[in-house]
Amino acid sequence: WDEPLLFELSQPGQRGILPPALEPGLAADAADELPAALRRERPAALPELAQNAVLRHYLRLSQENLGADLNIDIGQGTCTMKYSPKVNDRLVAGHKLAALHPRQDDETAQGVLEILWRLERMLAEISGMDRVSLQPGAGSAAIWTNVAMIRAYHESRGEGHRDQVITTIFSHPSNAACAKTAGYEVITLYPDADGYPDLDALKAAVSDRTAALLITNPEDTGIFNPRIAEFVEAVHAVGGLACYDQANANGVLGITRARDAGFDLCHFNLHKTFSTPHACGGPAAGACGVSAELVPFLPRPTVEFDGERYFLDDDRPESVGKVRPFTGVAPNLVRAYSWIASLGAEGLREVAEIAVLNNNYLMTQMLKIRGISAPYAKGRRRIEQVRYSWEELAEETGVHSEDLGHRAADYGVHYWTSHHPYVVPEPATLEPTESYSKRDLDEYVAIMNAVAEEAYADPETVRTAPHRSSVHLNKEETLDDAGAWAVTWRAYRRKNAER
Amino acid sequence: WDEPLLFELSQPGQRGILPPALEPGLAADAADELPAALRRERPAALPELAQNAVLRHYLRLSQENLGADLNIDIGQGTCTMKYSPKVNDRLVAGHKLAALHPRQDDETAQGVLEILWRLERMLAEISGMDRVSLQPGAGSAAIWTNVAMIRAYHESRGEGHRDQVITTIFSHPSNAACAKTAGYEVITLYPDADGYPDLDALKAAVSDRTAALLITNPEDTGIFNPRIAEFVEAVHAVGGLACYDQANANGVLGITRARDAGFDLCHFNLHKTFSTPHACGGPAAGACGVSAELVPFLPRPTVEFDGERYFLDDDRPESVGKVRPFTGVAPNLVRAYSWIASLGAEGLREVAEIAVLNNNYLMTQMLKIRGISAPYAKGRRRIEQVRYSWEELAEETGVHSEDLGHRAADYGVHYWTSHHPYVVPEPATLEPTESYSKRDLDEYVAIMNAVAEEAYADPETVRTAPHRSSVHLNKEETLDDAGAWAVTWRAYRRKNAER
Amino acid sequence: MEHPYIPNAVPEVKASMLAATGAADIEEFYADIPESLRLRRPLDLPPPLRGEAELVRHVGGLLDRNTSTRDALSFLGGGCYAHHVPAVCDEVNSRSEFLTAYAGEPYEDHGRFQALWEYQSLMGELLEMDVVNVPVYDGFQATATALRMAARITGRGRVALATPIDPDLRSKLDDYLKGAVTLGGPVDGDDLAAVYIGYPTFLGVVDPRIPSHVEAAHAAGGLAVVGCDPIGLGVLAPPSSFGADIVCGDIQSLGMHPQYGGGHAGFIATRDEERFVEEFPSRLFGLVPTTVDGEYGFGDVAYERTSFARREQGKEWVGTAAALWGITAGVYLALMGPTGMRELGEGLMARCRHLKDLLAGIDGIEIPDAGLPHLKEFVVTFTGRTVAEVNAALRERGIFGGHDLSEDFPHLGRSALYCVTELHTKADLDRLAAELKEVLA
Amino acid sequence: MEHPYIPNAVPEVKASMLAATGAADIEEFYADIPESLRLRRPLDLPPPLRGEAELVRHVGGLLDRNTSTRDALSFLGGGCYAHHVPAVCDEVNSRSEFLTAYAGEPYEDHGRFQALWEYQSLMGELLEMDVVNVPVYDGFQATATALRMAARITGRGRVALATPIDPDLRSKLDDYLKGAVTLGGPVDGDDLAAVYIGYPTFLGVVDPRIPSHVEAAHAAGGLAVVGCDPIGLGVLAPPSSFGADIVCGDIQSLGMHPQYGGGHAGFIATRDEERFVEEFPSRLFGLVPTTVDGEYGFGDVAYERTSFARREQGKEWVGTAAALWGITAGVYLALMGPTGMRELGEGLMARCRHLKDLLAGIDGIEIPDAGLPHLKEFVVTFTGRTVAEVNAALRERGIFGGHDLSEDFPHLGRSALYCVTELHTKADLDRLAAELKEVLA
Repeated sequence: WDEPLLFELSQPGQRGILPPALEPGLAADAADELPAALRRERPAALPELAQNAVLRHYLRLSQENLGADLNIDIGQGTCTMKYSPKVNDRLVAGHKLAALHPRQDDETAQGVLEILWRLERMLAEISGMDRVSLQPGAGSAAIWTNVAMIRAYHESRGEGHRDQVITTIFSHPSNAACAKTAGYEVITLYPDADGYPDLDALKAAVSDRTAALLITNPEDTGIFNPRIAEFVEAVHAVGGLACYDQANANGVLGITRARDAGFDLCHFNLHKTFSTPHACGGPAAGACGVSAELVPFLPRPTVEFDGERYFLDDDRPESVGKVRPFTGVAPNLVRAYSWIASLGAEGLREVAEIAVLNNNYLMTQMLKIRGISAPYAKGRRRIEQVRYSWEELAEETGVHSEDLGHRAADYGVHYWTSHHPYVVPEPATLEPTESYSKRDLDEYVAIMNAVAEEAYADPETVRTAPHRSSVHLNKEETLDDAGAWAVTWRAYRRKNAER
Repeated sequence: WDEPLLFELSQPGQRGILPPALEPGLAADAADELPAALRRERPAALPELAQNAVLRHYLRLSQENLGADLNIDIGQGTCTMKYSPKVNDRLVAGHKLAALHPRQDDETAQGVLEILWRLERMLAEISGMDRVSLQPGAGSAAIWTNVAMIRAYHESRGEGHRDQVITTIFSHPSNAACAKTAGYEVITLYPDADGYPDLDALKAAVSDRTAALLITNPEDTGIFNPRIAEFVEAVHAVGGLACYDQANANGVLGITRARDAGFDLCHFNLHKTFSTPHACGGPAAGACGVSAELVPFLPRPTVEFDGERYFLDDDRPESVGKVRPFTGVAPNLVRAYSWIASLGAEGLREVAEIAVLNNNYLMTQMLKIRGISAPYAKGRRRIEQVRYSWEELAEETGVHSEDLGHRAADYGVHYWTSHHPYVVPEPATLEPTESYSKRDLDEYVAIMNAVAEEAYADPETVRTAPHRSSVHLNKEETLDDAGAWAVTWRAYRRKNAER
Repeated sequence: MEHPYIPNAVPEVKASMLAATGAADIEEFYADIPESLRLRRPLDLPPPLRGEAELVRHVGGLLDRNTSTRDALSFLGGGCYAHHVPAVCDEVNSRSEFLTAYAGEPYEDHGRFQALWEYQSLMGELLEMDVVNVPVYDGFQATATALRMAARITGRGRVALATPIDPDLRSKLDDYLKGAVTLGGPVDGDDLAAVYIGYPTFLGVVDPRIPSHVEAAHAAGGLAVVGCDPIGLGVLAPPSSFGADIVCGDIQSLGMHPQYGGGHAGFIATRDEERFVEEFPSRLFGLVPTTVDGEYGFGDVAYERTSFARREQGKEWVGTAAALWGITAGVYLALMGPTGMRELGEGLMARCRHLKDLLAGIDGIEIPDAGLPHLKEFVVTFTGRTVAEVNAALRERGIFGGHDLSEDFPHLGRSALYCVTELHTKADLDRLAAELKEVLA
Repeated sequence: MEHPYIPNAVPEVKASMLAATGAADIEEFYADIPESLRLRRPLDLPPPLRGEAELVRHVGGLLDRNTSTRDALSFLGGGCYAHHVPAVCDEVNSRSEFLTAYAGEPYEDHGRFQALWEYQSLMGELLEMDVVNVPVYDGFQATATALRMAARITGRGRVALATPIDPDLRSKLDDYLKGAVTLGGPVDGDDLAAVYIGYPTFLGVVDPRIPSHVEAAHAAGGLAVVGCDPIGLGVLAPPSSFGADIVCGDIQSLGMHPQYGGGHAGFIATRDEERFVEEFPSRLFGLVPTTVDGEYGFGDVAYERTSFARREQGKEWVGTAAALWGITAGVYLALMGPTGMRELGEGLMARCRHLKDLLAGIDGIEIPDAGLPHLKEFVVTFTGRTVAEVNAALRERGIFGGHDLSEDFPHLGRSALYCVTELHTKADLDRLAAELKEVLA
């Protein structure tokens, strides 16, 4: 489709939906109560479209989109693009959850409360932690919540002077950014030659100013840090807390647990490991697990059970308070519960094992492609993902990793390079999860191989890709020019007119 | 997508869904009760696929399909491809209808029975008839039902000797075919010079052998036959019944009614005029309206109301009996009810008027295209559709109507030629309905114009179309060769192996 | 007020379009309709519910008055079944692209053709037959047409009924076959076009005598037409294995919700012989090569059979039927696979066995065919109270008892047809037994 | 048994893949995990419900224990609203392509970029502001960030609160702004970064003094940050019209079901000035030309602001938030159009007016701000019984009474926040009044 913008489709007078009519006895002019300054004068310049025109527009846009359901979606490494079971979507679509108001009396919400209560126990068992908050809206919000709890913990002990947080470069940028936002100085550890965060650097960095270590394991490279317990100990030794970013937990379910390595806090992304759909970038859901010492600081309310009924407990004086409205992204919490319930302990372990098998199989096949490598820990296995490098290919052909990804889009798949900075040069991060079959992985490798070969044979075609997508290469410079960028149609028209 | 066949995607051992486990206490070997001859020996050779693989396959197939929601679907004339409101789909998706069993006690189905009862009254008012059966599964089944009632009516009066049914060539083929299947000799009237069925021919054809006239108006040409009442009278005069095929009722809602022209029976396609989705060719729904004389012969059960409760009445001794299981395609009946309820009398009339406006506007624009014409009734208006002819274009370029339709598919729209025989040479039948905006119609005309111009400029490109579709031109001859046709994968493999 | 479903009702648009046509007003388009036929008053319909919210409240409110089989514990069957519907089935058949497509060509609707051809192929594997049609309306229509096909193929006019059939089906056959095929009589004679066999029968029995009926029909030069619910074919032998010539039935069990009877679609399957294929009235999609080597195309096999091609010269008639349910049944079979179908069949028989055993032990109940195998349905006879009484008492307890057979099968006495599905847990079955015990005490 | 969610669990496949990697078993892949960290027992979780039907029964059964706002007549609001959700909104956001996509490039996910940019643009028209972000988690997060932005833009550290705010929002702000922004104090002073104004306020009032607060903030060299529920902007003036510098809030009203609090997403809007734009932490999609003339592409505006680009050097932080609700709100605004939004606003105020009038006439009830305009919520004070008692009595009658304010706003006495939406019919409002009269009698 070459679908125009909604605004270009507008046809004055058309209606997409009609609000309920005003019945006799209701005052059609009630809005005239408003003071003149607060009364809208001219209608909003929204487009005017019949219902099927709106529908058609968005259906066409949907077809101009990939999605985990449509493609072999293993190219968004660190994102754990696993299958989100359709049955779980349908379970949450009915009015028994969709039309539930968060301020209802607990008596009228016993079903959803029981699910939240059970989900918390499941995640506590999976992480080894004592309690789990389901309130954060996604992974970064969970990191923020953990940082907030860390801050509250230290303050409660009169150690508010601790003003440094340590993280690693292969941990998600939100670890550094949330700590900074909370007022901490951020110390970032870089990998040693083996790709592990540098333990000596950590030991040099810790002090009585250390509030916490925020660390991922396996990191975005897929390499499990075998000395992780030593990292935790080093931080504990100076009175700091250890916080485990378990966004990448898919390879270790039932294999190893955050608490067992001594962590005080951890978080999961329920939209990653626990299968809730990624939704173009949310709504998602995050879960923060904490040890007993941190429990008083959990966001409020918590879900409690008195043996007969479930209820929300808002009376938590040491709590960091609310990190989002109400009790969390309930539909995703129900989905995550359903997913765990459908697999059980044995199933979760199989998820981890097959995710790891898929990843190592994929790595074996990918490394046969000309110009690619998997930096660090040569010859060692990876857990659930691998950060590859096209450095050799780039040097030999001038084609960059990003270009290869664009060209892959022409074949109906894609990949994501990596978070900045590109510590691994010309990166590409693949994470096959447990959801894709051997056949799928082989197809993906074949596409990557074809694209790489093309880079050697006909680099221009790759560099100027995509060619078969809905759209062609952006002229990126506009996006950083305040005089030209256009975040809305009204801004675009204004700037265009000014030209 | 270049999506393989399901069977080619099979990976032994994979499962798409698991049936509920057998609980302890249930006999896992109960099937061993079966006599050996009735016990399946080898499992069915169904493909084996994980759940997301099945989903992905069908999602991709769906994207290789158009649909009224996705394109300007005015090219399937006679089919009334109007917008099927999404809200109606959602109303029937809940368990309060979906999980309703048709053998439930009426007490537990009062809601749906009330809707069926109300819908019958609405359709009776729209047609002017006394009662309406909602049981037929679609339009052709409704035609069959009317023929069956005609047969029962004559037999009940001792006139079983009436063995002829008269229809017209521009009426749907099922009129002729159902009559034939019911044992009638079929007499087909052809159009006169103005495109109307020939009244003189009718007068010559009627006799005491005439059971009924089955006729459409407006016919597939979109031309309203102004002498329709005379047709009805001519049939009545010899003791025959007049039956109105109102599949094409979209242009006359609230304008003229079957009973007012003297018809004894009529039928509507609820998936056409009354907006239920076409569903790749059903499930649909048909409705048969009859005058008081025919009421005893309606299929059973009927829905009745005793002032307090709604109930199914199966005690109808003269009924033709069941034409399908239970009481009809309930979800579509609820959708049709909702659609009428959302429009009311004024809205239905506006539907008709705008459908007719759209059609005449479209005709004005289409006739500006080189090589096209609208045979019959030159200079006169049409009701809701037009059968066009590309005869001139075909003569001048050698490109046939079918080729043009294929080429239009490359532009994301399509059209349907016509039912056989092609009385109008090189036909194309367009019906814009009320659902498409002026902008949509203009876009469609522009595409048709482009394709026609291309036929003159580059006929080969048009003749070998489609070029941008999921698939290319079929080698049709295989489909009529019993040694080669392949209705199933197993037949295909066998015949391929035999070659 | 412009209605969201009628874009061009905007006055300015209307005016500009009218101008383009040269018409003064819309009445002009209706010039051919004589005044005597014109309705010069508004239709007498309820005031419109134009706002979507108002419509939802009205229609949703009416539907909420129903008690569904999810609200109650149901043992109803008899031709419509509340099997589990996988979420992926609903997902696929609610896709706009499938739900709102119709009769496009193989080129713009490649996906629809492929999905329906795959449905045919999956059913072919389940049935072990090479030809399966695009679905007709329902099992009734499929059966009626299968018997007419048998008559056309053999040139004979009588069909014997070897097993008890649904009285509603009988009603449909009486109407549809009138003048073409007579029903009844022995499985013998040179007028025998076919024997019709229910597998299982309407009363749920998997009758061990079925193969002998097939043999008898063949011996008389007739065909064997087997009606079956494909849900059982994971454990039941495919009818082709014991000689069935035509197999027909309803696919509602394969992924369609009951929908108060709205989930039906019919299949007809035969061997791949021209004399069979040429007698199908319905569409048969075929795999076909295209102008691109190795590409799969799809189209209509032997289209000239149909009334679309030849009006009354075609076989019976064909129209819009139930294609979407065919696509859905394909999704269902693809999800279930061979193992799923076997496990499902085993599970049905196990639950059926358990319930038979439980009920047989209750005073006031007899199971007439207890010794015969049943797939998922069986007859329960009450020696004391009427079925209507029992069902009313069960309804009070939130249970929908079995379908009352007392009127249609008077020789069975006060009997009801009980149906289990894989959705019944052991606790559900035990609950029914306990409640029945109380009701009958 | 192979799980449908884990295709490669098939033993043969597993073995062949292991062989390709050269590993003896899967344990080998875990070689880097020290034994001391290994969990050598199965997780202690409930037995799995592998069959989809069993899962549906279990989870569906739990959810059925809830009483929803469709089951009851609800007057709850206070930040989450049960407005009508058009079916097309649900249709679009349940499309697999949108529901399961994530963070693809503009090229393979052109549709997602366009849909979100169009959302930004539609909100821009409603707000009459040129910059709107891709949604953040919720209105709380949007407000917290808007205030931090105000502090960064002005280089000042205090935000005055001009109107009563949700105590839960206050809790979020206390945590999120700690150490960066202090809350409270007068709308004055050279430390004033901004004034925060609720429009309407948490207590439902459209406060006529709002423009004067804006003026006061500007006079002190601070910004005006207005929090608003966009649902009212068909009748309420856009905050930009009276000088708001930053507008923020939640879009849950625009097409999202309440979902027990799962339908939230936050917006932040500003003028198109670099000093504002550069302070957004969230993503801003922009329209951009491509290498093909006239083609619209989309990409990230000023990406270097974000923590994605620069980790702790970026503004605050950004991650997965609530994009799908942004797309949905876009669908909602596209369906409603200018006239729909106006009519909706008028309808809300009309219903609100009617209910205020009705309740004001009941003994035992006072409406403290009866004279001020309310959009859809207002405070009801009970002079006799407690809100808890009233609500319990209403619950018995199938009504969810207003949100209890007694604890959080003690100065209001025994008060509750009542909310109407366009879904309330006049009969619903009359019913509430009648029941309240009985309860309070």
